[in-house]
Amino acid sequence: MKILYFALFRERLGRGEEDVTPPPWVVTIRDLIAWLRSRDEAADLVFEKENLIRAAIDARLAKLDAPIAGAATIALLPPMTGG
Amino acid sequence: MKILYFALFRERLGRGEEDVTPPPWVVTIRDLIAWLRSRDEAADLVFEKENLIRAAIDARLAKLDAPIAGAATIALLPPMTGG
Amino acid sequence: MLVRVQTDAFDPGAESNAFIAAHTGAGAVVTFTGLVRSAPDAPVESLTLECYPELAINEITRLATDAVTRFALRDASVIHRYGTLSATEPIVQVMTAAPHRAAAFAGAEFLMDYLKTDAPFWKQEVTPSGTHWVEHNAADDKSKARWETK
Amino acid sequence: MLVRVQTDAFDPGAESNAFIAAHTGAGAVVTFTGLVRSAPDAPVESLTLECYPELAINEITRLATDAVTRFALRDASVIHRYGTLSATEPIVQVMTAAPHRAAAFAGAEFLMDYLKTDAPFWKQEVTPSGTHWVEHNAADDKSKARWETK
Repeated sequence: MKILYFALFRERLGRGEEDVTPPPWVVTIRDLIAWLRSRDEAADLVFEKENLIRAAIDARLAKLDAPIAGAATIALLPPMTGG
Repeated sequence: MKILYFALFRERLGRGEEDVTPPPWVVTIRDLIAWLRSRDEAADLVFEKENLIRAAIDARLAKLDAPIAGAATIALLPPMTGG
Repeated sequence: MLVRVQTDAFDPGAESNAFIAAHTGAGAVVTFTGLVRSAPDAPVESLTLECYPELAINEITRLATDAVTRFALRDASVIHRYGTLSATEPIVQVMTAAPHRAAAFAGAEFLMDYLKTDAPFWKQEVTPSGTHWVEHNAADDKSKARWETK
Repeated sequence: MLVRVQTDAFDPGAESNAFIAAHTGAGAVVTFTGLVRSAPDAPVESLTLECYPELAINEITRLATDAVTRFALRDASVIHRYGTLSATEPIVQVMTAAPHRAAAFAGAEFLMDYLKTDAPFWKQEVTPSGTHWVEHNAADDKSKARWETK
């Protein structure tokens, strides 16, 4: 499974993407974030505030409680500032 | 004093303008309309419904109770349909 | 603030670009373009607009000045045609520039609402079933009234 | 329905004219153009937009489809740039066509409100005092929320 990081997340983590194999208890995006935080001090800080995280599964916006089973790509996004 | 008629008013009266010298009791645009109606059967019909008449004094919109003293040009206008 | 009342056709995109170029740094520009409407179920062959140009210039200038003050716009411009127009030709264009989008949108809507009721133009449609004056739309008075209660 | 997410510059007026030409008989066209804002008291040298293009295309297409249905638009189109833009360059353009002006205005405002919160772009400003990510504006969530209560 590939994870994409954008903007401030990408900058703070020092990477735009990574390939991961989460353990079986990781069912939703929220679980995935918890697992990423547990692995890595930088990620723990970057994803501290859940209300500042948006997510997409396979290039579709998704809620944090969405299941990730079968997903090829998960993106973790800071609040958007386009338009 | 010149009076201008537009659109449906112009068409129904068969003229776009006329020069008039109203009697002294004609103080406001409303008085002017009453006087015009009293003079002319076509005008009596055309200006029957006051809520369908808008007016301008010297190329500025004016209410029907506006005084016409000193005005060079009065315009009588049907409801507008521009934009 | 540009206010033009003219019989000549205008190029909507070229007018927008000139307006944008004159207000660099504004952030938000809204353009409304009103066109001669024609639908298969209500075909219009041509539209003739009668106008009282002197009054139109005065009133539109007053409305644009009001809009700039009321919504703190950088600028507002209005172009309105009269005379005979073919189906699909642009009739009117309103452009507003502001630091943020809400003001630019509100200014353009305000101007269109007031143009409908206060600008001295009268439309006459030529359709396959004949020529007739367009009736004043009571909904336009309602649209205008919403600005008066704010 | 045209949705474009691109690094190339675009010509706002030419895009409006193409949109208008494609929707003859529509009556009302609204164009919103968002530009890189720069003011003497808040100068911006350049703006870099990061983007997730695949998600942007999907989300904007969904939003434009929603807008067309919700406001019975003839059509809606969105062009959004990313990459590095100079001060005063156009960033985004939204165009809506409808039989009447109220729908065209509402559709364009709806699209801009949702683009601000749901389209995956992130702005980074270069100013004389340094480079910084633009903070998400809470007012944008409020602007979006008004459509959800209707």
